[in-house]
Amino acid sequence: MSNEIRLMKGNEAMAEAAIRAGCDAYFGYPITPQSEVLEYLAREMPKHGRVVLQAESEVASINMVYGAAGAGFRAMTSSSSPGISLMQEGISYIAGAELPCLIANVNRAGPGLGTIQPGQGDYFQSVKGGGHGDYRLIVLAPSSVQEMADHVFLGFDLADKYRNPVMILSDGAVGQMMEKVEFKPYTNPAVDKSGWATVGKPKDRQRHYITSLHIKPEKMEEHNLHLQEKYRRIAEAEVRFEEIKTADAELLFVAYGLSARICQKAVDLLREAGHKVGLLRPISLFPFPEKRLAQLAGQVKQMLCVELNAGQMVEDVRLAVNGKVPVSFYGRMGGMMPTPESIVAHAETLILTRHDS
Amino acid sequence: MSNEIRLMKGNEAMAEAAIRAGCDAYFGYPITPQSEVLEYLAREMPKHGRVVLQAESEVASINMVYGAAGAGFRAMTSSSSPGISLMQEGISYIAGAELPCLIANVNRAGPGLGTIQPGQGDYFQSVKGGGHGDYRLIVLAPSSVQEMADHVFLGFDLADKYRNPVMILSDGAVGQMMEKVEFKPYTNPAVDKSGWATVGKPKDRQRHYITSLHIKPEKMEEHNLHLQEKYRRIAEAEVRFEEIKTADAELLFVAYGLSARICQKAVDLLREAGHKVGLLRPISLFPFPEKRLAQLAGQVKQMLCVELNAGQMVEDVRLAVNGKVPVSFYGRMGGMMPTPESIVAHAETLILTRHDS
Amino acid sequence: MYNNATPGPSPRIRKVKGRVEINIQQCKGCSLCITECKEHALTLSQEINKKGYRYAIAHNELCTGCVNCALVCPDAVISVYRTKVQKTSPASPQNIEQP
Amino acid sequence: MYNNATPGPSPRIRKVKGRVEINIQQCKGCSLCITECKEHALTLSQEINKKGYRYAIAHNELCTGCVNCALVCPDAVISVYRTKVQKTSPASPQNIEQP
Amino acid sequence: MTEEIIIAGFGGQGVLSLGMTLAYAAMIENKEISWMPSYGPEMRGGTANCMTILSDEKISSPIISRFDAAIVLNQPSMEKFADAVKPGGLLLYETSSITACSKRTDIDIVGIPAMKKALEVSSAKVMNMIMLGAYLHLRPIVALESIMEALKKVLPEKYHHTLIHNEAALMAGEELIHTENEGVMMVV
Amino acid sequence: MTEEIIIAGFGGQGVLSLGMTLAYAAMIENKEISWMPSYGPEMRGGTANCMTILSDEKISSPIISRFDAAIVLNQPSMEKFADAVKPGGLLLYETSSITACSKRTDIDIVGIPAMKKALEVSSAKVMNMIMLGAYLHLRPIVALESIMEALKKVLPEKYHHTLIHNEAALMAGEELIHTENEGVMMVV
Amino acid sequence: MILEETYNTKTTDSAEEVYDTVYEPPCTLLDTPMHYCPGCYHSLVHKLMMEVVDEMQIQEQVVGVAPVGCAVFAYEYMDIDMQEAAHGRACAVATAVKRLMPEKYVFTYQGDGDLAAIGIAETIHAINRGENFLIVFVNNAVYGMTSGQMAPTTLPGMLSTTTPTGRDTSFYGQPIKVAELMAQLPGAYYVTRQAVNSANAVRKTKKALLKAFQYQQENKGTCLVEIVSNCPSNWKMTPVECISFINEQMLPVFPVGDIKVPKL
Amino acid sequence: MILEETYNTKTTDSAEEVYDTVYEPPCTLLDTPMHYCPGCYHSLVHKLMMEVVDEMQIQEQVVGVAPVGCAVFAYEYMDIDMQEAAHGRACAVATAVKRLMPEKYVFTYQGDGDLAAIGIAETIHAINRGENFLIVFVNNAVYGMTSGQMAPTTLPGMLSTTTPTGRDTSFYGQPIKVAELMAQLPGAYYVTRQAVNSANAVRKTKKALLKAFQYQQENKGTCLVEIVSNCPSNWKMTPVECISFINEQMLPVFPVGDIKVPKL
Ligand SMILES: Cc1ncc(C[n+]2csc(CCOP(=O)(O)OP(=O)(O)O)c2C)c(N)n1
Ligand SMILES: Cc1ncc(C[n+]2csc(CCOP(=O)(O)OP(=O)(O)O)c2C)c(N)n1
Ligand code: SF4
Ligand code: SF4
Ligand code: SF4
Ligand code: SF4
Ligand code: SF4
Ligand code: SF4
Ligand SMILES: [Mg+2]
Ligand SMILES: [Mg+2]
Repeated sequence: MSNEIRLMKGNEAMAEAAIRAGCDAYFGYPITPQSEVLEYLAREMPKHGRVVLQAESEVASINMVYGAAGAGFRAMTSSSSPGISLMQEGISYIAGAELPCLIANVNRAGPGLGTIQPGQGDYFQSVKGGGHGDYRLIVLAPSSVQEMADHVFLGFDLADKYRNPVMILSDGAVGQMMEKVEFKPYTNPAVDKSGWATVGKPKDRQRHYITSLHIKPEKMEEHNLHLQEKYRRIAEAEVRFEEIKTADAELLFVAYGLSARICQKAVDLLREAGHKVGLLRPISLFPFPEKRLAQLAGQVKQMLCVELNAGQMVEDVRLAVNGKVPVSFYGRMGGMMPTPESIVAHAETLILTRHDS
Repeated sequence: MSNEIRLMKGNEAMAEAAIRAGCDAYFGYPITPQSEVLEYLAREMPKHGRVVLQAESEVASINMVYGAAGAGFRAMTSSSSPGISLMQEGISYIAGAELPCLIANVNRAGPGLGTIQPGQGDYFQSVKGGGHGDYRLIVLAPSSVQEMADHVFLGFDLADKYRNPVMILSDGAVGQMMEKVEFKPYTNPAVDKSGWATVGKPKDRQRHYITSLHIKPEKMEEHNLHLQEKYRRIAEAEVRFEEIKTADAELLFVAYGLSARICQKAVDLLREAGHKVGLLRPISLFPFPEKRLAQLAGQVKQMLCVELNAGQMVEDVRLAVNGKVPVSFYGRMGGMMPTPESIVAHAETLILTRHDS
Repeated sequence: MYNNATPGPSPRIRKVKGRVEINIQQCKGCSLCITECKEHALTLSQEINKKGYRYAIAHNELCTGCVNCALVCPDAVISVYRTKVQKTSPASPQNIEQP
Repeated sequence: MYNNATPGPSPRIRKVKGRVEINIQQCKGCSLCITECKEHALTLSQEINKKGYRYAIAHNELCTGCVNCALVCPDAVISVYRTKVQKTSPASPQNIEQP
Repeated sequence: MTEEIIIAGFGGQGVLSLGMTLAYAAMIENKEISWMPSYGPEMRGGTANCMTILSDEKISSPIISRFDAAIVLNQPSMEKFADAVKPGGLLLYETSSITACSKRTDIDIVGIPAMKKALEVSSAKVMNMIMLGAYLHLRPIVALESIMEALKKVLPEKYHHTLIHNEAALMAGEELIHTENEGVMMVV
Repeated sequence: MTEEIIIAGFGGQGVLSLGMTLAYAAMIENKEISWMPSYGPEMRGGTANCMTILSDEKISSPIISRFDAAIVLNQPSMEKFADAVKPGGLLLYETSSITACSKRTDIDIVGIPAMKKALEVSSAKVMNMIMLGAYLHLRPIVALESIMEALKKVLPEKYHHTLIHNEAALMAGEELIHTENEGVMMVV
Repeated sequence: MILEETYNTKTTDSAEEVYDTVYEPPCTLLDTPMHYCPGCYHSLVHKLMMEVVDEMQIQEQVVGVAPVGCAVFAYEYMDIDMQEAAHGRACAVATAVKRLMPEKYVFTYQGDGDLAAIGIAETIHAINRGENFLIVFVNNAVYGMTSGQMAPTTLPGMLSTTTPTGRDTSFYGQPIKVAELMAQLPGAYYVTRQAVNSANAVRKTKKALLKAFQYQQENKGTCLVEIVSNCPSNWKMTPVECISFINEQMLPVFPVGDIKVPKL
Repeated sequence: MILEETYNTKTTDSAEEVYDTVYEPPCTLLDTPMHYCPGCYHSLVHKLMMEVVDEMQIQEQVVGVAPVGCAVFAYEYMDIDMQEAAHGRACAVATAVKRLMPEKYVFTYQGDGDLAAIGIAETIHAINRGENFLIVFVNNAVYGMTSGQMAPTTLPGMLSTTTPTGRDTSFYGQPIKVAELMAQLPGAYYVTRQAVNSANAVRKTKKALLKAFQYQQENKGTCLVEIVSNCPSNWKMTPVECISFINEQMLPVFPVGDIKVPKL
């Protein structure tokens, strides 16, 4: 396949990328605003001889992913906020059993049934662990349809590399909007799973079993330490972010996904007005670009997080800068969108206030 | 009932307190290490004409709590880590619909099936929101059997006061251990729920409905703002913590629940050895005693968080002190317990290092 | 407003006379009532209401008040009234002698 | 070790002879095998094994090798062997002529 | 060049496909595109809209609150979006669906009887193409050929026989501007 | 006074109720108590233990790693806990269940044939009470009367007729120390 | 031209005659226009439910539980106290409501995705316990609200957005016959399947609902009224076309009639 | 005195005779001592499963799914590839495993709490889809692992820690007859209920398991083998007492026998 440019919805791009990434199995349950993923794959996967199944619930979906991943296959599910909440036990199991897989959350605004409009209220859930116990998902935050596709490839690769579940945390807008997307040829690094996958035990090897159970505390702690060590390695190697006009920035926006796109426009408008502003867009939410933020804290005068929630990632930004510069927050909720203009206004007030003091 | 002292397991104390707090309904599903709550109530509730039901799952339990709370009754469930993960959708709904209720998590060590031994790995889940969307539970962290009982009374009262779900976050050790517990006479403040409870609509009032759905973003944001304002009020009024020997402390332990008890012993041992150490024990995890910690950051030289996890509350401590003093972390996982001696050793190294530098 | 674009067949002789009222602004033009009316007393308007739907209109001279249309109207926008054709009703298309 | 604390009834004449082996360290003394053995060839020890259980012991002279005990042994600690009583087996309690 | 457009109307009026056709045409012309639909059950009987941005540069925010052009097909959309048109921008609307029009004087307001015309050309279904034709005449941001190419992508194969009706509608839309709006100064 | 005790053995040996009886007795004497059992399915066939702390002061950590006294009823527990007894502490064990005993010399090690005695007194079920009697003789931290009171709470009503056997067992335990361990220096 | 008046009441008759009201929408059905698609039977069933509530005069004693599905807004239309349950959990919610207020009439209103896919566990267990409430099960063989995915009740071969070539029973199994399955449970007291695609069917359905509420009053256990419904939008048919689709395709698989009736 | 030797092999016979092996534990059952309580039938069923695997020589082709319940450690004893599923989700896990490797033999092993309480949705849907695997359902009428709470299959009047005065059917309904209920689903191909409380019962159960695996090979759909089991610890009986409890109390409610057999 040579590079191919298509106009697609974010959800469709994710689905198409899954096929191209060699996703062996997709299990999902409809929910707005991401049902297109299941629908696209229901149409296309059978043509490739892959498994696609509409499950009876999100609980079933995530446990099917567990089964498929445990047998060594590239498996994926997707849902949106309430459905992702239902998966938390399963996600914790998958993390505990170290199964590589991809989970996409096309975030809508909550809590509860909420609304189907875009939101970023699931940051904490995705990044800090909505399920029980100490575990980490690798969390990728696409901000364009192109990245919706790219992160599927990246996500599967990282999942396999670390035997760890990867979450793509996007939102209803990125899922529903259409943009151009380019599919580059991809080769699956085909990580060897024959050392642990449950495919039937030949005579010449020990049996394989997939479990997250370690009833003895000594064993459980050992396993936990092993997991933490893995997370440390991930934090070392897999931080991803984008910087826009940060070189001389005095005010730094920090935003991911859709809100980063809106901030980008605000940066343009503020630069036009002569303000030195820049944007750091975390692409991986775990691992978080904390080192880079700590560095930038030595350069900029202040930071402003813009999120579609009540203030979640801002905590990680504050943790990263550890008091070095003030970090403020601007957010909208419930599917409401901050306009670039409102962000500009907010930033201008901040710049003025800092100037005065 | 005059004060009554009994020797009880933490789980039993919680159950007995629920009865005395006028809990109308308990719904739960067995899971170690908290099945005693259900068992105790299955035995005792019917004698008081209250509703107790073993549900078919934790998902059902939490949604039964929703139903009972929505009809204006004091309702409760309890579970342990994997079961609590399954409740995340329901919890988000309850928070969104602003239903007062009590949820107890007798934390065991995860992730996944993990082990049944005590852990504090569910801090993030409880405090930051394991479910989707922006919501907050009021989180209470008992560190003794006495508090297991006390927090039930407190929890129900706070829940009713703020129309908000309250979580008691304890762990397997506090749930299983026996200590003396004193039951003081209690009067239910009996908050008036007739303005919203669904009990059948008389002719002379508008219908009541319980929902977390606000399909229009404007409405949803309005609702979110209302929730955030409520959380702000809670953060203002309901912070609870205990301080032990902090007056002249140079090293401050921060720990909650079981690990606070162990730290307390370490404080005693360190004081005996002439070290100025103290302990701040957050009793409410949300709201978090951030103001007091910020104050103490002006006094102590450093802080040390001790948790039965990979480091979760430590983030809130760091956020509170905002870089003013170093905050280190010492934790054990998987049901393993730090011994007071090991904490002492760890603290002594820290004290030495700080001294040297 | 009465719209006679699609008149039904001519009324038959009957003992009861019906009358339906339709809340045309809430009618969604689904036509279920029309299908159900064996008297062909209902048709769909050419005009659209505020919601953008063509709405049902009654040809009450054909109506027997059988209620079927109201029963199947999902949006509960039809009310049905009935009168026995005993008293002479002057403006009625047919004046029928009582049996 | 053979323990004859609870001897069964005396052996009957039969054509096949059985023999069971019991992994007594893994036996949990549940007695299901004992109940199932219609020949009363199994009893429970007075001693306990390393796990603290009284364990099953075989009185193989009574055993017909019917396998029932092994089938119902949950912990799979019984193996059963059988021989036809054709050859003279000197130490066998009964020497029976072949029919 | 960057054109930020809102297209809004009732669910069944072809609002989304109007925007999508524009988006595909822009892709054919190697432009950057972002097409953001409203979505969800409120579309049922309610209103639908899509924000469509075409640009020669990379597009930052796909969500915008001020528009270079608004194409509105029903009254609620007129009320919601008329004020969001940037000064000097274009407000194009369908006259039979909209009774009360914005009174702004700092933008170009153009109303056309697209529904009537659609019924003339073939059927109500091509009303959106009439609007598109009119719009493109006022704002020739993509070529008509690109639109025709695009339609092939937007329409499922089995409806390709209707391409001809769509083309006719596009033309008719252009025409309408010529004939009915000669007085209006265009700020293309 | 603070006494930190570990009591450990097989699941069925009455380990938990031994500790619980102590705890109740301490409550009757208005002491502070913390009783922390091991729990969970590994108890099945495996070992059970409880950490029991009695004190005149408020108890900080209910989880302890060093003990004033250990009462051990099986071999695995001997191996697990013998070294955790504080120097000068007491290690009391049941001789018929434990073949290999700790070789420590800095603690008091006392072995008694509680099982044999229990069968003499009434049945294997009171073995734990024999141990308790012996322990209390060595460490009289609560009065025997309090223990008898406590037993009424620990035993369900329907077993109250066995109280007499338990009392006998407690006495027999005390006795055993007198007769069999006269040579041992007690550090009470 | 858009019509501005509200009532189409004019007749060619003069209005002097004395007319008796023979049908008026139930009082407990609020005047709010329902958001359902034209011809959707959800609205019709809402109306019926409220007719029953009116007739039994139990507005003050009834508490309903709405699902997640197109009927999620049921509480916007029914002038009674209601709770909106999480997707599939209506029976758990209703269990609590009813156990705490056994004297009230409680019902759930659920779609096929809600009740038979994600919520089948809660449904079965509630029925098995014999919870004394009414389950109104609106079976339209599709996920309406999320725009047309396969439901557990989607017919063999039927198109949906997730079965683009039709439901393949070798892949997804046969449609679940909810009423028949649930009737197996001893806790189920009265189980019936009805339709609403004709005036007569509507009459029968209403009778079934009335009966179910009466049984609830008598504390008999769970009643389940399955209603074969439609979804013009996702079936991609006009409401009128749906009538015959129901008769010809749905009813052969989901035959109407009582499935479990009280033994007298 | 504790015995130190491992085998009780001595007999009063001299060992000169030639003995044929008539029963040896299956090779695929690992030598690890099982953690189950003495006399618990979980161990017995494990053994039977492995006998079947041995006999069919399918060790290389079989993938098992363990539940959460006392059998959670099944993978410690069975020398085959296994996955440990979350509580109640074994059928979802098995669905994925089997769909991805249709040529493998897949089975779930589940308790009554796991399968019939929390996991009934996954079970029903897997069976309804006719997933081509075997469900081994070990029904001991109680939650064993969590120490004796009521299960969906707890008998009327039976004591449990959550029904301290016995299961009150007016409160908790009748025990769910899983086999009968699941047999209603068209996707179920072979459904049988067996016991293991006698050597003969064991023989029959093994035959049922063998048959089920053969059907799986023939791609027939879901097979469910319910096994009426015991729980000496929580029933508070000796294993031997359990035998008659099963005969007298369990089997009348859960009769053994085939419930759904292939039509030939
Ligand atoms: C946990 C969760 N999963 C999925 C959804 C999305 N969802 C909303 S309604 C629905 C299905 C509705 O179908 P049905 O119950 O048949 O009702 P209908 O709309 O057909 O009446 C789904 C899957 C959700 N809101 N929550
Ligand atoms: C989500 C969740 N809920 C509850 C539990 C606790 N739990 C473990 S096993 C079990 C029930 C086991 O009963 P059953 O399935 O009948 O198996 P048995 O032990 O009787 O063989 C429960 C409730 C859990 N581990 N996870
Ligand atoms: S009441 Fe009967 S006759 Fe009259 S319009 Fe309605 S269906 Fe037709
Ligand atoms: S059934 Fe009701 S909504 Fe439908 S066309 Fe007739 S009056 Fe209108
Ligand atoms: S094989 Fe038969 S006869 Fe021999 S011991 Fe076993 S049950 Fe008894
Ligand atoms: S059945 Fe097995 S485990 Fe039980 S007593 Fe007999 S040999 Fe021992
Ligand atoms: S989508 Fe279907 S079920 Fe939903 S309102 Fe429309 S027609 Fe009714
Ligand atoms: S608790 Fe019951 S089911 Fe579990 S191992 Fe023991 S006897 Fe078996
Ligand atoms: Mg439906
Ligand atoms: Mg069980």
